[in-house]
Amino acid sequence: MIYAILRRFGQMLFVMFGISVIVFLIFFATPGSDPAARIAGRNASPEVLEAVRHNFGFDRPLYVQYGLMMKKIFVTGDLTSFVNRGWKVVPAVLDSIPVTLSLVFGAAVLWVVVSIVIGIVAAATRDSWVDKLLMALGLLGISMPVYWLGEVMNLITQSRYHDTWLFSWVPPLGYKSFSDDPKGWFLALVIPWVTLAILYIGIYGRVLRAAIIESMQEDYIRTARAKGLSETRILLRHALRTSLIAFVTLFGLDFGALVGGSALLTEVVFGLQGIGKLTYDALQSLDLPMIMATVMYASMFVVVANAIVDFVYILLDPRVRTS
Amino acid sequence: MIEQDQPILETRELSKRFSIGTRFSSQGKRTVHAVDNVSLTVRRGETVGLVGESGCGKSTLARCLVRLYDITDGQLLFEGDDITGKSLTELRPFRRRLQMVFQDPSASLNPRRRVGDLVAEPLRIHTKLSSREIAKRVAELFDLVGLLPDHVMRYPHEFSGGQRQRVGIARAIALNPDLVVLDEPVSALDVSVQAQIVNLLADLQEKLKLTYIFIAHDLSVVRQVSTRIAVMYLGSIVEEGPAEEVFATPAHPYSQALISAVPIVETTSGSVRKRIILAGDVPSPLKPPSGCRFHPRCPIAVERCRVERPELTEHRSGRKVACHFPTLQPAS
Amino acid sequence: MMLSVRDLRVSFRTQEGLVRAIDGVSFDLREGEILGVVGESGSGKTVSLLAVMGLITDPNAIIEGSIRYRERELVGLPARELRRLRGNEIAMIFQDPMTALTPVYTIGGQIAEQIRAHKRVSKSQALERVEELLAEVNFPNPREAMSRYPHQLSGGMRQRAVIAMALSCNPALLVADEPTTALDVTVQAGILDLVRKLRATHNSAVVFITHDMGVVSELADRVMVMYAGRVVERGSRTELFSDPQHPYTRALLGSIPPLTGEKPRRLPAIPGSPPSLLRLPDGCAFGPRCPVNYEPCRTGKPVLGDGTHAAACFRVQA
Amino acid sequence: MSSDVVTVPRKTRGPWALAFAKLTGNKAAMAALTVFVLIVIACFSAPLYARWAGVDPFSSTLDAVITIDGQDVPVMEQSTEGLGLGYTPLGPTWRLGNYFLGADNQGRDVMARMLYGGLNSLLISAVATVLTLILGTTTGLVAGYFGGVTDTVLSRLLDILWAFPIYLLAISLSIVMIAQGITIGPITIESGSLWLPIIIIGIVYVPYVARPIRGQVLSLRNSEFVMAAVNLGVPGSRILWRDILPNITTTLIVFVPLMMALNMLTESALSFLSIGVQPPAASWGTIIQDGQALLYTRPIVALAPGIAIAISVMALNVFGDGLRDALDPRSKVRLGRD
Amino acid sequence: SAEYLKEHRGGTMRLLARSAAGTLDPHINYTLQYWQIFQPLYDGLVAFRKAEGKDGFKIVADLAEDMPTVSNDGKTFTFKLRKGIKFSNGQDVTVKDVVASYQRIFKVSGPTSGTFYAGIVGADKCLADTKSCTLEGGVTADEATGTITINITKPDAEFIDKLAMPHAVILPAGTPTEDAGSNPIPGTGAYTISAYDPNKGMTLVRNPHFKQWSEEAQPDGYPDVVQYDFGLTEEAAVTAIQKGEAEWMFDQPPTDRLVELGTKYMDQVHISPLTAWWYAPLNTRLAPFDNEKARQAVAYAVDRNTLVNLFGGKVLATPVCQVLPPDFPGHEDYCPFTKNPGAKWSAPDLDKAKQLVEESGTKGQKVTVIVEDTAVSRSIGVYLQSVLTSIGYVADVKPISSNIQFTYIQNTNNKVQMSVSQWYQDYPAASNFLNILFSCASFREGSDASINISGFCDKDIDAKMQKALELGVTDQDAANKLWAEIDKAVTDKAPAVPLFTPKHVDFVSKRLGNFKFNAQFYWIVTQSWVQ
Ligand SMILES: Nc1ncnc2c1ncn2[C@@H]1O[C@H](COP(=O)(O)OP(=O)(O)OP(=O)(O)O)[C@@H](O)[C@H]1O
Ligand SMILES: Nc1ncnc2c1ncn2[C@@H]1O[C@H](COP(=O)(O)OP(=O)(O)OP(=O)(O)O)[C@@H](O)[C@H]1O
Ligand SMILES: [Mg+2]
Ligand SMILES: [Mg+2]
Repeated sequence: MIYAILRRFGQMLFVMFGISVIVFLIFFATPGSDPAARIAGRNASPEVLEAVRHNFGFDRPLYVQYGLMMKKIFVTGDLTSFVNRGWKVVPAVLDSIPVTLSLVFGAAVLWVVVSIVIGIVAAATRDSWVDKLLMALGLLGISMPVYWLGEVMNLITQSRYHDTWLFSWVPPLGYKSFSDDPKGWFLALVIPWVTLAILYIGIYGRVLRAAIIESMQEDYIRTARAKGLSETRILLRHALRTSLIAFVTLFGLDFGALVGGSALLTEVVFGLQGIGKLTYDALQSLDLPMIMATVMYASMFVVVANAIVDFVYILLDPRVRTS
Repeated sequence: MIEQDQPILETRELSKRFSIGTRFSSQGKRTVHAVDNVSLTVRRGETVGLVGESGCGKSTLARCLVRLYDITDGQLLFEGDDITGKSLTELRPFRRRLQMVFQDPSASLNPRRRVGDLVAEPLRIHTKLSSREIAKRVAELFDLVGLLPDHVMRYPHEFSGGQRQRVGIARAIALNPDLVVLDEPVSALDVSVQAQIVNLLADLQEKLKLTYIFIAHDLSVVRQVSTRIAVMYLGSIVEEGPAEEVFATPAHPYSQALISAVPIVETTSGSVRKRIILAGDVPSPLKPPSGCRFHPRCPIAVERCRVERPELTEHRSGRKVACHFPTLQPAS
Repeated sequence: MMLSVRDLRVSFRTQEGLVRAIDGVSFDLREGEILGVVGESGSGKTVSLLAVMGLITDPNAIIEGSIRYRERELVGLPARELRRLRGNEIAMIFQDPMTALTPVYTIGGQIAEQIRAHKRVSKSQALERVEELLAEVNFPNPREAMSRYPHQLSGGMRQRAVIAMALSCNPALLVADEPTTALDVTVQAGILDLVRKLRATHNSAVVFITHDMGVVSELADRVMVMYAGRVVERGSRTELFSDPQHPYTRALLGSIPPLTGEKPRRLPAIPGSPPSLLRLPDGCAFGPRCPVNYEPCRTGKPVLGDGTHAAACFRVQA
Repeated sequence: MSSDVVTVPRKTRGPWALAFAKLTGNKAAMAALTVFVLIVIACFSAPLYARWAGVDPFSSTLDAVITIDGQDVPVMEQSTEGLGLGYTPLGPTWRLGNYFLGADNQGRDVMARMLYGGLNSLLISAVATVLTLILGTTTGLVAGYFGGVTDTVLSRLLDILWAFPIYLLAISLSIVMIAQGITIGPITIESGSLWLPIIIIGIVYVPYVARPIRGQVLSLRNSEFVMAAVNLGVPGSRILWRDILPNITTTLIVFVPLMMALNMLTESALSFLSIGVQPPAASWGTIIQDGQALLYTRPIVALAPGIAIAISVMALNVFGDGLRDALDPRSKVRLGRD
Repeated sequence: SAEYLKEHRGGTMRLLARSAAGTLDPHINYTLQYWQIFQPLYDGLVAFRKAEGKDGFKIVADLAEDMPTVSNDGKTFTFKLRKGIKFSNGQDVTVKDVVASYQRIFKVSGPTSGTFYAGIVGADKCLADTKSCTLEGGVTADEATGTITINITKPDAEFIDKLAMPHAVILPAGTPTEDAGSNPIPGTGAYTISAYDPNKGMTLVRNPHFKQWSEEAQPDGYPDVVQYDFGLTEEAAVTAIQKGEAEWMFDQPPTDRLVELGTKYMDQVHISPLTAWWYAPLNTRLAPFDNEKARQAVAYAVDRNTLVNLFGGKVLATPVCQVLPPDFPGHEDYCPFTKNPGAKWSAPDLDKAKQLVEESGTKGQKVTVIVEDTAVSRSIGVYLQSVLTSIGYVADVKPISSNIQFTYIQNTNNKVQMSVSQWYQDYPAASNFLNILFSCASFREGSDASINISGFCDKDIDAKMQKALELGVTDQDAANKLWAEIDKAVTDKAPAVPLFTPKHVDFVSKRLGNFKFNAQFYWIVTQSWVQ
């Protein structure tokens, strides 16, 4: 157990090291991104530029700068933004986690539940019009860019139809903390959840349907039928459980990435100040420390999500437990 | 007919262990003793039958013999050359003389390649023949195993099980090997097809002077093809000897149980044979029992068996048994 | 009569044409009787028994004929009714023990599931029964075995678990499809004993498919030989083994290597391969491989006669 | 040997031929393919359409006036009421050749841009898909087959890729390339070349392909036919190429439509961040982006390319489903015992 | 307004912006967004008047009792500090704070320390070694009398303007001499920052120690709390204001909402002229625009009306042909590159443009226009591309990330031929446009900070500018005349294509009253009320 955890941890370090080096190099290789010039302000005199360069250590060799930055992220935790200077990026990232987690968890619950229902219903009614309709709807979900969908959602719920009974409950954009105002938290996130979930419902519903149909052809399904079980029970207990493995693999990939900040467009459109928004703003303003912090966090999550997936595998599939 | 001079293949205390990675279990790594201290000598021209309970390590041993698996312990000698630690590239010259036929003819043929192509593959790798010569040789081989020349363009799924096994055999003998390891080549086939393949193997042996190691569940088939048999139990050989003799007078309690359990077609009802039913189950190779591996199920086990592991010793010329109390009758 | 199958036909619509997997199979089974079914690969053994179980789910299948179980017609029976029979009165053991069990549930759970699907018992009662059953099929430590997952069992144990499952509701009719092919002889012997025990204790009838003539000869009361979707010979065990009539049956018996006595130089094998079900030869399906060249076989299809021992062969009938 | 009586099907139909027959027999799949081909043809005829309609889809035409039903209508209507702020582009006229879908915020014919843009979108996603498949397959094959350290390293590299802020790379590359372009060996990628989005998109989804392939290779690696090949002394690279690759082509082919769809969306997301197709050229993504600024007044501008993506994606997916069914060995008719 | 103050005092005002604007340190922050917010927070010795419109350009005494007395040929300024003013942390404002604050400008390497304040005696040492900055001889104080004396090295007509900038506000002497970042520094204004998170927002509350001393310089405000939230997109912000969830947004409303705002929400929209300039710098050191004729050709060809339309219409922008914005000191209408040259722009002259291109021999050359990736800039870029193409160039447009574009186009290493940029005045002086954007000194080879994007350097014009600066000390009107000449001279050389001068749109909520727009720092936030 300890060994396994250590191994994971080592791999995580490897991933984080790799990403941070690449990000760092890319940043400094980009023309026009000279942080000193942007920090010094428009029309700064050469002396000021030089002073800024020196204060921020930009005149030191890249590897020293890299080392310092890593130290400030992981050891002292006092790395500050180049743009909103003085702003400590590590606490900023930590502060944003609840927002992103709220968004992604809610959306994940939604998409997992709905796509499981859709997948099951579609598989059970394979080739019927219900199946075809569900799959077509799923495709529609896959086809809509999330930022576009978000804007349309806003148009509908915040502007056009806000004053009708349908959407009058929709609160203004922005996040409310769960501990302060659970109801507000929920209401504020409903529309973002739906928006984010729609794409994944489409993908996961399709994946699950295919997996269920595949496992319905397994021999043990025939055994289950021979036992005299009802079709529903066969579907839910025997086919679904084994079909969830592909589902979980994808879920690990997507969930890890989303919690790591991939939901940036959704967060931007709905004014949620989560990791994604941080990442987005940092990218927009080429704020290296913030980019570095969010990326480190994201890579940690991708690896952690992988580990969690492995763990869920074990829960789902006893075969993995020993051999 | 059987020249018993120089051994073509020899194993010396060969062991194969698998460690099964447990990513999360607290026990850490565990080891499967799939093949345990096997010393076996195969002489040119003979057919060694390998029998035993399922999971006792027959396939693993077979794969070790052709070095598909890396050998954990012990030595493997082919015509006196030690090929135990040879790398894949170093092994290549030996491959043409040491071949294997797999149990499941459909699984061992790539479903996406034409059978002619599959049979030609070893020729392309090991010889410098032109494609015309290769085609000629493939046609010869097809003829040899009883397939029609126009079959070369087909895909495996277009054949019956028996025909597929013929393709597998054609591929194995393409390079004129000296030794062929056959891992349950007929288990997947029904009796009538099984008979065709058994005959084919006999014909080829005669024509090409082949040596076989033959693995099967069906003891009557093993008896039909083998000159010598080895009985395996939980990774080790427990009895070895000339086929006829072992069948007639099995010396190890396990061999006795095995042979007594074979159902035979009896044309007259009534004559019920005495059958030894083994109690308990095959112990797990993860934690093999102490002492004699067979003792928990052995009808004649005593305290000594629990602690002391019997060696495979030659009790009489050609008959080796690993038992403290072999019931060895005088040769018939 | 417990089971009476009449003129069963099963075909599959495929790209290449209609595959007539079963082409007019009829047989009867009495209470407490063991029927052995043998025949070439692909001759329709499995399909015919799946049809009896109502387990052919392929939407391309066309099933015709009549299957009567204890005076009830099974073909066209509503799914609910069929479900009540399946697993309860009629149970099936499948060929491959490796894949027949759901990998993610313990065997105890899977067997209990079947019990609870048919009997009104509590979970703990069901588990008690499971323990009994596992003990019956010779699990050394049934209580512990119950909580094991299929992959933790050896092939023999798995097959025994499947059998325990099939026996869990003391079925009146047990259908076993090559239950021992993947197992070695010692394990096989134990399973054969179990089947016999079931018959002895519950007077159950058994249909037993196998390639192994030895098994048939040890177990079956009556034997049915199939070739290319048809029954070619039928008779009691003794009749069939001592006096095989159909040339196919004879050839089949002849190609088994003997375990004792003189080893033949070559095994007598049936030349050629079985016909494609898409393009059956005109006349007798076995005709092209038949050692006897008999004119009527080229044009007509021989039918199985009545009587306990019958063969679908013009020569025999002539 | 005794002569065999062989009665297997006479026609030699390989697995591919069978799959093809099944595919052509699948009406939905064929209909979807037709729709997709029609879309492609329509996009290819974009220049013809623009010439016929007499519009220039690439430059601002703010003061253009068109005639509808004898009335002169400005393409950009300046607001005159109230404070006189802002303007409204022409809405859809539903007349082919005459601002069918209306104008965008620079007075350009949206329909013509849609057709031009479709070509870019389809091209980018198609080439990026090929790239993803090549990279993903190679990585998956090598990682799965050689295992061990190779596998660990490659898998972690995939993790790096997956967690990497690809937009940073995109922003950076787009800037780096303005001046000098990028030279990789003999290939030089000019700035503004479609290769930029193609390469970025092509790389983003490599883990999505590589992981499942790796899984499949892991199981194929232990299959008997690979064992058999090893036993024949076939070198590893040849086994990968000749024995394993053909067996994952089914998966690969199924990936194509899915990747195409995902790539089209990624392209539009990159365009949203100004890294995809460079103006004034269009892609469906950039049109959606332009339309984003008109969502309140002319939602059709954002809607139309969205629908176009949806239809193409749906067509591809339905076709992909058909393809998968055709290639799925389980749905294949089993003849004889296999 | 005393009765108003009673009537409307109180309430919370909610402002919106897409994102935060950097450090809270008033000595460092160089953004309009925060300068606007710093107005009710901090004071300098002098300040721009908090008044509507052009009155906002007027400078009044703030922490000083009066405007300084100027002596020593305009090189010495003497202030007398007001008494009894406290920082929001309760400390008294003393002359020590003033000296420390001016030192701090250098110690924190303020962005304008090397430009605006480099003229103070001792500044050169401070710039060379920031840590030990004393400004000896530059800024001295007399604690007893409460006077502060500032010496500069040579006369500077704009020095008072510079002292009124937020970069020269007075902070407590103990303020750490490093970028305060997100920790607010106590100030003397009517409000103080109580909370700040760059990711979420900023809260202003009343300064408990504030007592109004000058309504012109630092008036008391109406709202009790100003809540400035970050994170909503422009679209969302417009919607929020329409629904009355917020009072005002910093960013300009998206163009597709303008029609709606201009009709349905007419009363809530305020349009104000800006002294700002949108222009397209042409690199005078790179082909083809190292050729004057080629530059003029572009200036002739660009249709300002189209650009104005792209920006949102006549109401939101006015075409321009020269550097100095209309109504700016030194501005005289001048338009050489148009059909019928004269005072005003009329229409593009494409024939002339093509002819000039032909003459310059640059026809068929490649030109890349680098623009920001915002909707407006991009459409301007696309338009410019089509213009360039129509006069015979092979043109290309590249939008790049807004944040990078500004520094990218400045660096000569990036070889940018043409770009689109904007310049918003720091303070109302002609030099703030002409001298900064087109003097030789503003050009720095290979640096990301080289605000003379065109790389324009004309010895004669430079000399004239120097002269104008000197003249300004004694005679501002004469100087402005000279600036007008310089404006024309620069315009004639066409180092950049003037595009238009934008107007500012403020969209406010229904309940917001007393909207006042100050030409220097825009809307005066706390002078509006919400109840
Ligand atoms: N790759 C492997 N990893 C771990 N254990 C293995 C591996 N291959 C085989 N084993 C184990 O080694 C033992 C011997 O297996 P092997 O396949 O050799 O048996 P066998 O005698 O061929 O059985 P069968 O008759 O069923 O084919 C079994 O317990 C099996 O589970
Ligand atoms: N779903 C199906 N679609 C098409 N053909 C089928 C299908 N199921 C079975 N068949 C065909 O029906 C025939 C009978 O198959 P069946 O499985 O009954 O043979 P079997 O006698 O059990 O053979 P084996 O001994 O190999 O198990 C075979 O030719 C098979 O290919
Ligand atoms: Mg084996
Ligand atoms: Mg079968």
